[in-house]
Amino acid sequence: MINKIISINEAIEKVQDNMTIMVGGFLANGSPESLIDALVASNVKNLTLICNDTGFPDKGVGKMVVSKQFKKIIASHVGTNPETANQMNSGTTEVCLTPQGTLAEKIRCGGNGLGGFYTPTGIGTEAEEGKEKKIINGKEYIFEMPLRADVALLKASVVDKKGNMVFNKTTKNFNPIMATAADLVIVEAEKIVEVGEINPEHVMCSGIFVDYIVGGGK
Amino acid sequence: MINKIISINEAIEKVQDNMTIMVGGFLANGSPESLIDALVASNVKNLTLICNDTGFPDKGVGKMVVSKQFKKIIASHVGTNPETANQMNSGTTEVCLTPQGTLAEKIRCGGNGLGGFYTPTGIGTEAEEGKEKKIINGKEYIFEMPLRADVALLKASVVDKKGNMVFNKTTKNFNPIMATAADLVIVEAEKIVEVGEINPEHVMCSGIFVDYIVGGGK
Amino acid sequence: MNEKAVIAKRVAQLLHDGDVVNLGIGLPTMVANYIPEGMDITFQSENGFLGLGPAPEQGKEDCELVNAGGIPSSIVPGGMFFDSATSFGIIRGGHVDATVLGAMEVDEKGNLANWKIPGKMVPGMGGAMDLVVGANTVIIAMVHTQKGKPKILKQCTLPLTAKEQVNIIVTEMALMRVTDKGLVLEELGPEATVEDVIAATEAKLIISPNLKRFGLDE
Amino acid sequence: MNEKAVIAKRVAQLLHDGDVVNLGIGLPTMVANYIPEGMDITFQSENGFLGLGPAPEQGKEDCELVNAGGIPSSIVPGGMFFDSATSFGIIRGGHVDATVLGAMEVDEKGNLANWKIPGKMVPGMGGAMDLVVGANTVIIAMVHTQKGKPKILKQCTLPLTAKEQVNIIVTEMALMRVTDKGLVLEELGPEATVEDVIAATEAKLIISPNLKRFGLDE
Repeated sequence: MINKIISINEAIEKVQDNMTIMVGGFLANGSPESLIDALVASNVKNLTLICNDTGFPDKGVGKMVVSKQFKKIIASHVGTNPETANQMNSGTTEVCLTPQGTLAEKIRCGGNGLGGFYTPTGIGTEAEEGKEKKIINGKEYIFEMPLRADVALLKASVVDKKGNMVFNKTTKNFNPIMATAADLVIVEAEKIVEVGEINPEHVMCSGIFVDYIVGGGK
Repeated sequence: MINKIISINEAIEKVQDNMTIMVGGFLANGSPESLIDALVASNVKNLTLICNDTGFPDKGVGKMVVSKQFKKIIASHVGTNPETANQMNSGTTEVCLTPQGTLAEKIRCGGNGLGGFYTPTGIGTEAEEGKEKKIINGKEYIFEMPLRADVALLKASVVDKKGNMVFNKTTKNFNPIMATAADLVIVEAEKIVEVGEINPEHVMCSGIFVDYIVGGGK
Repeated sequence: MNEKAVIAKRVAQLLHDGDVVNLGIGLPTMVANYIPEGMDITFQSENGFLGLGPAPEQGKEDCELVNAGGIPSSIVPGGMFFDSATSFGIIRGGHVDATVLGAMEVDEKGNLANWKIPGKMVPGMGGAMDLVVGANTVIIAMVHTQKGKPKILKQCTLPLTAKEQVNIIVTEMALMRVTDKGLVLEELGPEATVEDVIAATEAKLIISPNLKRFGLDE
Repeated sequence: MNEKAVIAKRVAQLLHDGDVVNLGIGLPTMVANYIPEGMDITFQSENGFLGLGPAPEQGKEDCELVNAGGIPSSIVPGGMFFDSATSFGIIRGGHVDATVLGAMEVDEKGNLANWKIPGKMVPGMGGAMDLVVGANTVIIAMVHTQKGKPKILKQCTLPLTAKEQVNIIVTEMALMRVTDKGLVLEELGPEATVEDVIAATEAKLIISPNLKRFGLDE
């Protein structure tokens, strides 16, 4: 069996300048805080972030916003982190706001080999600007494209050595869909267990998506 | 709490002539055999079936094929039931063959409020005939529309009184996606338990999709 | 009863036994406190669960069980957790019976603006655009005016959250329904007169022939 | 070794440690018996699980744990179950490294026909169209000829399963690779000569300068 467990330093070396990263979590709930802390301590910069939101200045990916590591942010909500608004207003960071359901579906689309989808969300709003529209069965829809990243950084509660994941309660959110949609997937595990310790009926996301596992998740 | 439990006779009365029904199962594994038996015994006819396959002459929806209850069948595979081929060849039943992944995604699409999606599956084959195509990021895709039914007939291993479902092993297949894509959803339960008996982390499909529960599943 | 309690109680009365409901942050969350005895409502939290329960006792918070505002929460028996794509599939797919949200502006056509004040505040739409398009009934719950200025307008001036999706507006002064003919004043709050409501509303109001007062003691 | 065992063993050697592999019904399932010692392969079964294991002992079959052919199966430690939309998301999303299928016809451009003989047999494509488009490497494993007639053609005559998706063809006589320049004969089976292969093949074969014999004892 291939050993997927690496150190946190080995993990963050996979994230390089100008890459696009996806980070799991919803208002930092279910975010890989140890990986984020290590990235803040690193010099990596000019990243594009795909995340539900930009967390808080002291929690989740918000810490990387404060340390100015993103040139572009694709998120559904940035209101809990004033630093994101500062960088957006000063023009140092490009912020693309996307409806939450559309963001989740774009990521699933990218991970599932689909070319795009039509959603009714955002019709008649700024969210439709510049996008193709189509009337299907008498109703108007917006065409949305798949979204993928170079690296996905996830957090799971229990991970077996093959990378099979269990997420505790509301920490699931974007983690399992991002697992499918990046060229390289790194999961921060709160607890690493042997293969077979997780009941196959209770695995929430397969280890086939996971390239590397980092222990010591908080 | 609304009582969702009804008798099998009450359940099959919801299925009326000319309706479109979805039936869970994959080669009859995870199919609601009791509901199917009751429908065979009923006089309902001219139904449109949406199912992965047509099972076997003596197992799964195949029994309803034998009793000539379908005017149209949408499935990915009918090779295990010679009666389907007979009816297709004699022109008494229209059979629309759809790639399995496309069928699953069309049902999910119908249940998730999306207007359609683009898949690469079937490009250059009969599956693309009559369908819009689009080149996205240099690759060719087929446009597929959502699929919904009047009634979905599902099978679950454990169901609580709100309709929350657990599917044993490979009986999951099309059941949880069909739960989202019909106007009326009836689940045949092998075992009915009280609300709260299923750990919320282990519920596989929510009871909010379920209108009626029938006991006595095999 | 203070004005927010009046609004929350009247909104709660609009729900039906068995409904699935999503409550926005702020005033709408108060609706949960006024669900009539014996009515079974399932609350959906778009960050990933069904069965949102009351806030936990102080000291018993679980930081991995939070609502869409990131606030520690609880799950009731019969609930379940899911990822963000599933969560918005539920919302967009019409499986949420009602969503209750606040508004910066709402107009007589049912347009809603609650996510952006250009040049001033751009928090992002989060899940609001999906919720307003996806939920079967969209209820706006808010104080009637903002610092004495009307929020119920002939036409929204701020960027829209959704076009023509609002069904009912409930304030401390009135219950209004968006219809093909315009905005109908159906009920008056405990202390308001028709003249008060007209004076506090920019939108043209059609006075219902069956105009009555909130029945908060029912 | 009989000819089917020769094919299965040579195909097994094409796989890589850590691969996710889907094996079609029939001859391809035999590949699982020849995985080299120490190589960790995860088998995907499109009816809804990862970690397909060997057939259970007689009398220990679980009718709710079957493979995509409906045959009682087993799950190995580290596996998991999922619904059909997830299953084909895995397949279409490029998360299956290799798929091994049989063919009625395959041609020098990599076209494949294995789902329909018009007017004679129309079983349906099942999951084959998705598998062939989605898997990173498509391996055809089949006996070289059908009753002495070539199955490896200049151009398929039957309705296609997929256009230009086949990468490697393994028969008891040869291993051939589909390239931009045409079909390259890279290896000979234990008993075949180049002349034998050419005589049994309608497609034009490019003989590799590095032509060698199957190394089945490695």
